[in-house]
Amino acid sequence: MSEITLINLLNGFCYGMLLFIISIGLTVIFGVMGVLNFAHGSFYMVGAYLALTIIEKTHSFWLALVLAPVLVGVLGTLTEVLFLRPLYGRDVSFQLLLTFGLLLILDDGVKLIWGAGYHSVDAPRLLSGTVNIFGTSYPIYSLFVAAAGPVVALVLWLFFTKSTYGKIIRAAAMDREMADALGINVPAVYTAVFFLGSFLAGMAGVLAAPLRAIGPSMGDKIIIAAFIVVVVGGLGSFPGAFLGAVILGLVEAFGVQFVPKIQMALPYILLAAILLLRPKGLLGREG
Amino acid sequence: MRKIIAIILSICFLGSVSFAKKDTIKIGAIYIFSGFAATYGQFAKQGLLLAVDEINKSGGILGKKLEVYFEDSHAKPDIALRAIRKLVFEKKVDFLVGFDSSGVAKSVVSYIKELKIPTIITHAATPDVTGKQCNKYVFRVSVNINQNVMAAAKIAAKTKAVKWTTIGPDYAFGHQSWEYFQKYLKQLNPKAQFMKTVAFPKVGTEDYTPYITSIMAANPDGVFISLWSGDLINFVKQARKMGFFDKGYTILMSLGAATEVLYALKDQMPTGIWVGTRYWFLANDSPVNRHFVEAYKKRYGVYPSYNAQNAYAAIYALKYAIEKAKSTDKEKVIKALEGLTFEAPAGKIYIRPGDHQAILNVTWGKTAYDPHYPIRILKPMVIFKGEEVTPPVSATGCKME
Amino acid sequence: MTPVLKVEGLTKCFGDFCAVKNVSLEVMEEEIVALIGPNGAGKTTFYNVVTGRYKATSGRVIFCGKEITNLPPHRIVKLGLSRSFQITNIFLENTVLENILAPILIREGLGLSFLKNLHKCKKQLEEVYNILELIGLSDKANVPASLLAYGDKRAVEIGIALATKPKMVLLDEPTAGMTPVETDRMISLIKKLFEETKISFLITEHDMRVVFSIAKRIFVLHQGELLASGTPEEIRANPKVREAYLGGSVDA
Amino acid sequence: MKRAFYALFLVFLFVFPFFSGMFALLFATEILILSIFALSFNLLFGYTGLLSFGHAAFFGIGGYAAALLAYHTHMGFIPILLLSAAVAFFSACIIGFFCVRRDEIYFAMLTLGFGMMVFTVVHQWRSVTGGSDGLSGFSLPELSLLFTKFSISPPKTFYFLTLFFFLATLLFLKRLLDSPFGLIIRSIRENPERAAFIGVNVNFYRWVSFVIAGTLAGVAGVLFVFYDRMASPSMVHWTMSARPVLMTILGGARSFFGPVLGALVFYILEYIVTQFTENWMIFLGCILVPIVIFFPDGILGSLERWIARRRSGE
Repeated sequence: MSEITLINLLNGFCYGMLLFIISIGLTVIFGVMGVLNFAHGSFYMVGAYLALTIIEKTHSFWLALVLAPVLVGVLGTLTEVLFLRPLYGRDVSFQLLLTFGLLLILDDGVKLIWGAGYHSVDAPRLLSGTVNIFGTSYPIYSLFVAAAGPVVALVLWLFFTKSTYGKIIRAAAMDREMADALGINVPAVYTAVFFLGSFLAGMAGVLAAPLRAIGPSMGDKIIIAAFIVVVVGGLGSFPGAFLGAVILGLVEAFGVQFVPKIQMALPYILLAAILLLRPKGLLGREG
Repeated sequence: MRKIIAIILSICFLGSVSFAKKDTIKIGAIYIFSGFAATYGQFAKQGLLLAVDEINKSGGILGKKLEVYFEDSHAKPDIALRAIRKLVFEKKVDFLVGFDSSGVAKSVVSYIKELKIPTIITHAATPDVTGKQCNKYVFRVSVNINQNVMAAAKIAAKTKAVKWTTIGPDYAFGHQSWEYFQKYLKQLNPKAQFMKTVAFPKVGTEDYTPYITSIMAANPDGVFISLWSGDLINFVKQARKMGFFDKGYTILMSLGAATEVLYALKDQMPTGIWVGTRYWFLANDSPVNRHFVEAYKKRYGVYPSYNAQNAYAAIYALKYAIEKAKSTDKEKVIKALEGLTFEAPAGKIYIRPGDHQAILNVTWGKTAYDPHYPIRILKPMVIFKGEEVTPPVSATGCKME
Repeated sequence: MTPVLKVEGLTKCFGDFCAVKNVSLEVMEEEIVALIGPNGAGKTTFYNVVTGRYKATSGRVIFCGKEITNLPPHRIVKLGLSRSFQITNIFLENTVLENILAPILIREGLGLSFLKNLHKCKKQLEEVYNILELIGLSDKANVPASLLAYGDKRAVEIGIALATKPKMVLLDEPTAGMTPVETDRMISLIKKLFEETKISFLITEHDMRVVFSIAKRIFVLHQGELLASGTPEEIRANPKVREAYLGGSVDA
Repeated sequence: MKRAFYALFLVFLFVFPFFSGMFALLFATEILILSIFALSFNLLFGYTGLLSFGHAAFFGIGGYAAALLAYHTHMGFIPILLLSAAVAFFSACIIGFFCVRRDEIYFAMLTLGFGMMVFTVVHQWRSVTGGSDGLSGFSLPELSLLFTKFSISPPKTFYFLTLFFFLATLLFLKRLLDSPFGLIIRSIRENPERAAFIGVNVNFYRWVSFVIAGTLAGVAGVLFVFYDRMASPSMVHWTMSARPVLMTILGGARSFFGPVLGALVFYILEYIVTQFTENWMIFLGCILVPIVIFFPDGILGSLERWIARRRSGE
């Protein structure tokens, strides 16, 4: 393998892991509640903006990494309680449209608060600088993001398989009526799940902040990518989100190397191909 | 209900009643005020308002006050067109200024001709609007791609770099910049080579790492970069992390010396790379420039960007032309603008009658740290005379009617 | 008499679980037959496979001498095999008339008449009114189906099935959730339909009273397998059936 | 009452250009074009029950076809319109063939995917489509009618041309929805599964509906390109696909005139709001959210319901 291929592999994986953390939140919400949240990318953006403010005020990236996702999670919780609750049981189009309305509000809202311009934050000192990999210097921070993906995956896996709360959520996801009958407070579970999903989006936002320019349209771009990830992996499937994210990351990275002309179309071709050939996604449940 | 009817009726009659007061000159300004390049609009608006307030305070033009209406183009041609219609038909403006994106400028010039409204382009750099698409109503007071890139090629020719590649936005501007760069550099340095591996990421790309990787893997001597605004900021941040600037490449950023970029990046902007601009606030020690920079810094707290200067200069160009024509009559103002020479902060600007393109000095320089400034400045600075870097009218493809 | 519906060794599995195992049965022309069994015996799955909603894992379905295994539902309906659903499954926002009219238009191949007004479909509308009279809903033709009482909705369900002009109808628990009065109405409706149209019926039913008052022959399904078949008397006397019902889940 | 209102509205549409200002005339033209686009979308969404997030693909395909024909040939308006509509028709045939196989969210995603594929083609194929700059600088085709040639460039002419297509679309859709086909697609919207069990080939009818909607969107695209004198990639972007969605929800998906009212309200709101603030999207979002929660039938649907309730109450 040539050096560039290896570096692209790394790039793809790093981007994939960022996508994974965003998509896993999206897919948790969909898996449990059946809601496809259009505003998920905007939550990610809000996470990045909050990180910007927290870092400017306290100069601590690590504080931002803890605080911002919680704030975004609270925002998600409010969204669920105030807006989504009245819509359960109605056509899914309405949920899609409601969250689309939220996207509009949040995208313009950050402009009102933080202005229309671009902002940037530095990587924390501990993670700035580069290391030598395959004869190329590679930023440590990117490796950090690449490592964060598997860690998040592991924590979530433990949560959902080992903890009582995780099991309750899974029960609610399987069969709402059954969960009701078992005395599980399903509305509370939904709220908790929305908190978790938004928390993850916010966390991805913080992680992305030192990598990208922070601007009002960053959410729109990522939401489409996240949609593609969850559809490719299988809506509601955790391992699917991981696989989908890695695939999309690699497609983006290698697309530039091998087919720069149609690189932009590749994610959509991937999306359409999967929907047609395996509509439930690569690792989606049959049903 | 009555209110709704009133609103509907008032919309029906929009523009049907002429509010034109005889004692004002109305100017419509179209810039990007939202999205990835919103800072451009912000700077332009600031520069423009500075000029307008100065002129109005000193009694206006021919005793008439200036009135400005701003519209957001969103960097999209169709929205810009709507803005033009709104300004011309509803606000009844006399002149238009603006346009950041080349794509926007190219798409609207023929409609401007149809509307017969004198327009001064202050930013968009595509050679076409003063080239093969030129027309009587369209002027430009700012540096175009030809001028900027010709200067870049002159710098490139003096470096040791032989193998060149590019990273630019994936639309006409990026592709044309690279095309001209190759053409001019080849003329100056026949030994120059242009690589097959080039990168044209889409405007508004988030993740530049794959592009940076592929350029670094190709191992060039020199990299010509025509990214701008948010894209350039994004690129520099990611490239810096990947050690792109430590490889010893000769790097030319054709729009790297835009102050909005420098402000956003501050000390993340590497030093010692060549950056170009369409105006640099330290390039010219004339009284006009000193006054402009001081007034601007005082009013807005930052140093003016090229877009601020260009908008400022456009308003003064209109002032001088109207005074020269002694009338606000559109045809007379056009006559006066053709061949106008005036002193702008950027220096002496001459508007060539043959294609309506401004001839002015072009500044390039190397980024450097200076404790007196919060941003990178240019040191050393290289200034090219307008005539040196502007192709003759015959080479532009312009056929003015 | 020739069989209308012939099912041979039909099996449907979901992963490891087989809801229908190797079921074979025949329904003759002009015959009402019942398919009974405890909850979860696989009755609805059996219907779903026969009518093309699910793909069969193995086995064959032959209708009027034609193999229809795994054909899409709309093709099967066109061949003359129609069905009703256990859970009311009608076009709620459409009027009762429209509910019945749609299958008629489709049957007559008028689905792609883009510019013909519905009111001009005189012949088809006449047929709709005939069916409405049959199911006793003539006075509710222009009422949106969502506003109907439960029993009337079930009647529309049957009306829709009839409108496809079937040779045979599969009724999936036509009296599920009904009051005794409504149930009696439904039974007499089915009897009336059978007498007037001579369509073959296959009925799944919980209510044994209904089954024994309608069906001439009965099939018993248990844990996906065909346990017994015969006349009502034979079934009543069959010890295996008794065991299945008493040993399995208790039915109403 | 209702009839009188429509008649009044029709008269208004005809006399409007004779007293309106230039800007209002252009404004109205754009609203009419977008109304056609929204109406075509609602055939899918409101009447067939398919939420498409890629409808702009056909708006753009029709538009680009027209722009290319105007750019490279000297054809008249009518041949260009017919050819462009045909291009939109065939693209809708192909894309629809794949999309209608999926339901609900999957359909929305699939249309979004295909829509963005068309966008990337338009955006990347610079030599033909002009890339992100779009296609402009073509001269407007002439309209040959009754052996006379008209220029469509005067705004008044173009307004009446658009009005003609707008009314034709209304009439066509009205007849379509009152036809057997209309009943079948409404039945599919209500209950796709049941529809299959009355003998409806659901995918086929969805496909036909998709193709009709796509072709109409293509016609709207042609008008838009000549109105704007350019074809730009934003015509094909998913944000353009979101427009008819918003308009329809605003006006009411279950009401025949819902999309038209939605387009009108959308534009007027946008116009009013942008007078005061650049942040018009936040405003739109703040309207959309309560509408989705409290008035799922949109303005017109809720109004009709309210009137019906009052009448039955009295």
